[in-house]
Amino acid sequence: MQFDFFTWLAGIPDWIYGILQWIYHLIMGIFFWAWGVIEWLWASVFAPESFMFLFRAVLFPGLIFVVLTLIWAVWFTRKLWGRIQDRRGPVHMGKYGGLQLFADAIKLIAKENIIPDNAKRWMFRFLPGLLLVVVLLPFCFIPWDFDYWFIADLSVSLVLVFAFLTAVPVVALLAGWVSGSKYSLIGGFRAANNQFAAEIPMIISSVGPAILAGSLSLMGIAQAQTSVWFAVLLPINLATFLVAAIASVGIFPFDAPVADSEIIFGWRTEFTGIYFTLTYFAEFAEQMLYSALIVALFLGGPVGLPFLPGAVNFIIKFIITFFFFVLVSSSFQRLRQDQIVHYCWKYLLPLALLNVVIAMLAIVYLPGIAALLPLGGP
Amino acid sequence: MSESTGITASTLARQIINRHPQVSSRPLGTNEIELVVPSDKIRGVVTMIDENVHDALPESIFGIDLENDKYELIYIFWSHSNRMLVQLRVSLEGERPEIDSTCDIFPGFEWHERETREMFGIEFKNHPDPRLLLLPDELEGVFPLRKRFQTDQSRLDETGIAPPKARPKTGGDDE
Amino acid sequence: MSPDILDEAMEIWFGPQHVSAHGWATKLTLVGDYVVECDPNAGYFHRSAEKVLEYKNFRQGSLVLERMCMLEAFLAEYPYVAAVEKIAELEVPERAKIMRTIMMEMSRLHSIQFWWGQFNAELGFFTMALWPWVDREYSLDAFEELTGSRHTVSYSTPGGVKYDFTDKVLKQLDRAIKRFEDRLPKFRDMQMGSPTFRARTKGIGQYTVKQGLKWGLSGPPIKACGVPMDLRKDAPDPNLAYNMCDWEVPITENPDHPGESDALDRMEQRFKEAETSVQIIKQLLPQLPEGPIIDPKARAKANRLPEGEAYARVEGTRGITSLWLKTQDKAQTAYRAKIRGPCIASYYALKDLVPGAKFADFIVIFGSLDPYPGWWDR
Amino acid sequence: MGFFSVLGDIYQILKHTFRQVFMRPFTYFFPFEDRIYPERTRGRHIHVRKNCTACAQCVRACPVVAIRIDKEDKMYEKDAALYFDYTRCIFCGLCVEACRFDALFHTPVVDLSEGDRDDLVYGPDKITTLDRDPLEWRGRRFR
Repeated sequence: MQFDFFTWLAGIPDWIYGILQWIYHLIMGIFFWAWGVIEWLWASVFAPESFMFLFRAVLFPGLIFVVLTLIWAVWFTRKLWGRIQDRRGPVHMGKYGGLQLFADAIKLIAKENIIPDNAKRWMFRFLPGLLLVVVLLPFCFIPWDFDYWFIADLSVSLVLVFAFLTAVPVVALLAGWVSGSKYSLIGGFRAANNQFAAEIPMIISSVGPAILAGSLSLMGIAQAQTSVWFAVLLPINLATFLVAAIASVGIFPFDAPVADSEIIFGWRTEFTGIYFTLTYFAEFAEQMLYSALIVALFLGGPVGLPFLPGAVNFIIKFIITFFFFVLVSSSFQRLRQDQIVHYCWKYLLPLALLNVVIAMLAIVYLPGIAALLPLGGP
Repeated sequence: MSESTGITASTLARQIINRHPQVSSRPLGTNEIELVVPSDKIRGVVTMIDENVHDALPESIFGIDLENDKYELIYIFWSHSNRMLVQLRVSLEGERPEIDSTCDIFPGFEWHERETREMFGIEFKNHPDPRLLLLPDELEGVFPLRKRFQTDQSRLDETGIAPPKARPKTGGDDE
Repeated sequence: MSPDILDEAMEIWFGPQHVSAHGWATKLTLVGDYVVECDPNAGYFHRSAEKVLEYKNFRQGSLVLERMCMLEAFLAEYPYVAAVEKIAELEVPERAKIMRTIMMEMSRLHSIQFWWGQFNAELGFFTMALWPWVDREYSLDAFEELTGSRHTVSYSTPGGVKYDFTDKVLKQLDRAIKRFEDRLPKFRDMQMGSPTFRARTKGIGQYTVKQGLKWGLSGPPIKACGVPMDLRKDAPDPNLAYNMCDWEVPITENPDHPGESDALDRMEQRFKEAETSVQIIKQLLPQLPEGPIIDPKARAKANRLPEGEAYARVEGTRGITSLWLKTQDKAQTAYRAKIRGPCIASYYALKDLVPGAKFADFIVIFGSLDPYPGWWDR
Repeated sequence: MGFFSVLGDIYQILKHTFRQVFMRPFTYFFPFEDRIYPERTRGRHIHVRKNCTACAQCVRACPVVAIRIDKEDKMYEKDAALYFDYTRCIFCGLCVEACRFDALFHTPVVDLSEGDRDDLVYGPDKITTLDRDPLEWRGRRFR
């Protein structure tokens, strides 16, 4: 075969054209694939059901709503503590100090983050965010309403919520450990101690509603209360759950983990700036979560005034429960950590069990009661 | 504290002087007495007070700088039930005078002795914890309450009036 | 304790930058949750008052004293004034005597109210911290109406007092006392009735009279053991009016251990002290005679003092407060002034009292003895 | 039984706190509301130069050397200029007590805050008058 220069020269445009075509098809392939993905996404997100699910998960009973409620809760707590203590609470930023938390948050976020030399840096940065996420996740199982305005309903959501909440003191203990400070370490162990004391009475208290409703789902428990609230049948359980919840969060009468006059700020001592903001929010989010759980487990969930939407009923009851949270948390001296265990195990646990037993006996021997429950009557 | 020994100041003084004849006494007021104690007898006298007065309250120990390396040490005891005040006065001499510590008899004196040591340079022998109490470490051995310790008087020049006449020596100003 | 235990010990500095350590620092050695060694450190608040007094003339001296403890300024400045009066042989008019006594008792009431709030803040109960502080404002208003200053009053002066009572002052005094008496039953419910308070303080920091006397304790900490040891009765000062009214030394008996006191007894004792103060003020107010408030020759006499030594004491809120004054002939300033604060004993007592207690109880023991750093650092 | 009496105590305490929620708060809205200070309030001084005799008794009485006198600076026949250093003043009232010519008084003005430390030394122009520049912050006027 002989090499013909001119033939070779005439073939170059074809060759270039081939390369261009190859590139063109490559790009178009990628483009149509991406277009297909976008079309699919578009179709699935803005299909009515899917879009409304996202709306619920992100906006109304979901993240944004919970964060707004969180901000409101911090303001409400501070204002109420102020009133109880003969003060005014926040007044300057916005009407009645309503914007105070934004001012605080901006100030804290703008502050320098100080990480101690002894701290494990990666964990120290990571844990406060993890804590807030762990505390915010269980909000997706709260039955804000029966038919539409809830995010998820799982057959074992009650168990799942407690599983998430058990992670909180673990994070606190880790945070105390990685801070590299003695006060933080003591505070972390005290947080674990608090959870150890409060977890069992709290779960036993929630066993009552679960048995009466015959369901482990929060939605199922709330739906079981359409005819009678469990607070009527299980009043002692309501009280024990409230006390155990306060102990578990670690606010005022049970605030040994963050006792400021003993161990400066417990496991939060070394956190500054945004890290402190996150842990501070997590504390209030946990209080809110327990208030919402109390409403769902004992106070009928969305059941209430018939002319109001279910979510509004839920929120009204939620506010009242939160008010009692604040009231109880500003009325007592701090207990020592061994006394917390002592009281939780010696008084709360037997009382919680007692009420479950009494409720069961009542169902068996008082004929009218079983008919009110989904267990079914004669 | 139901039992009452009912001891008066003069009785106590007589008992102490009987045991330690070097001690002399001087009345200060009603049921208040001052005992002038030689520095080697101080432990004996304080022990006697502890034994004879059941509710003796160790109020304070402090030094006085009498200048020219002379110091006085004053111990004050008070008894509530007898309404009796006993004041011991010990004269000491020397650049770094020494005296026996009494804080094993009355633990409340421990800090008073530490303070007197750092402020006047009076050594308390057998003191369990002779650290500085109030002063920072750089003032160890400076003895601020001695009269020869100079303080900064420069502010007085700012007043604009003629510099104040040199205060009497007794006023404590060594300028 | 064996050396093996101390190998596992953790040393913790409680202060000087701790939240509830304002001007003091204590080194604690912890084994587990128990304190095995306590080393109180003084000197963080040292203002060299005794040296300063050697440069101030006899009218300026009481200003230094009242700054030792601003909470009981009327009581704190009195020993200096009394010592100067003793050396200068000044006669105090009857009206001035009674006015001094009334204001000293008001000062005691105010100081107890402050301590009360502070102790509760240390126990993590901020509601009960701010309620007594509100009542304290009424006392402070009376002080301001009388002297023109809320804390550093500079009221007593050699030979009498500086400011006369006016109708407005009397009205403010009545208002403060009435406010205290109105709120007392409520406070008793909140304080002595509180189960958490009893749990935290019962049996904590217990000592006998003999131990307390050896440490040099006086005032409420020793009266709480059930012995009436009070300078107001035992060493009546001719320049004060305690013998003009009818009152009993308040004491508190521990029902389980006679002759001992714990933190609960000391709180009860402070209640009784405040009630006694109010009782004395109420008896003295109608007895107020007309007349001068200061010896007319006092100004000239207190200018230069003769040679002499004087020891003046007063029963302060926290115990025996005294001043030993030595002057030389025709001196304008003191030759030597020794301030004996009551709290030097109660702070020293921690050394023997705290070992064996739990770490969380350290602040309870400290708070119940009511030490004020100004008194031991001077 | 002890348990029930404890429950009663807890109920009492919760009742007291619950009532307090609906009471008027004790504090006031500070920079916009202020209480009336009594006549005797020992606030900043005012120097009446007309009555002053330059006797310097106030300077001698001052325990913290907060007053400086300048006898050259005369406005009337025998007065003198006073400089008050409010970084040092402890408001004890001894200078006012020492003045026998009604030339020095305390006033009920107690908010002396300044942005600069040097502004707290009140010279003869500031100490003889109560007028002062208004304090403005973020468009709001505080005095």
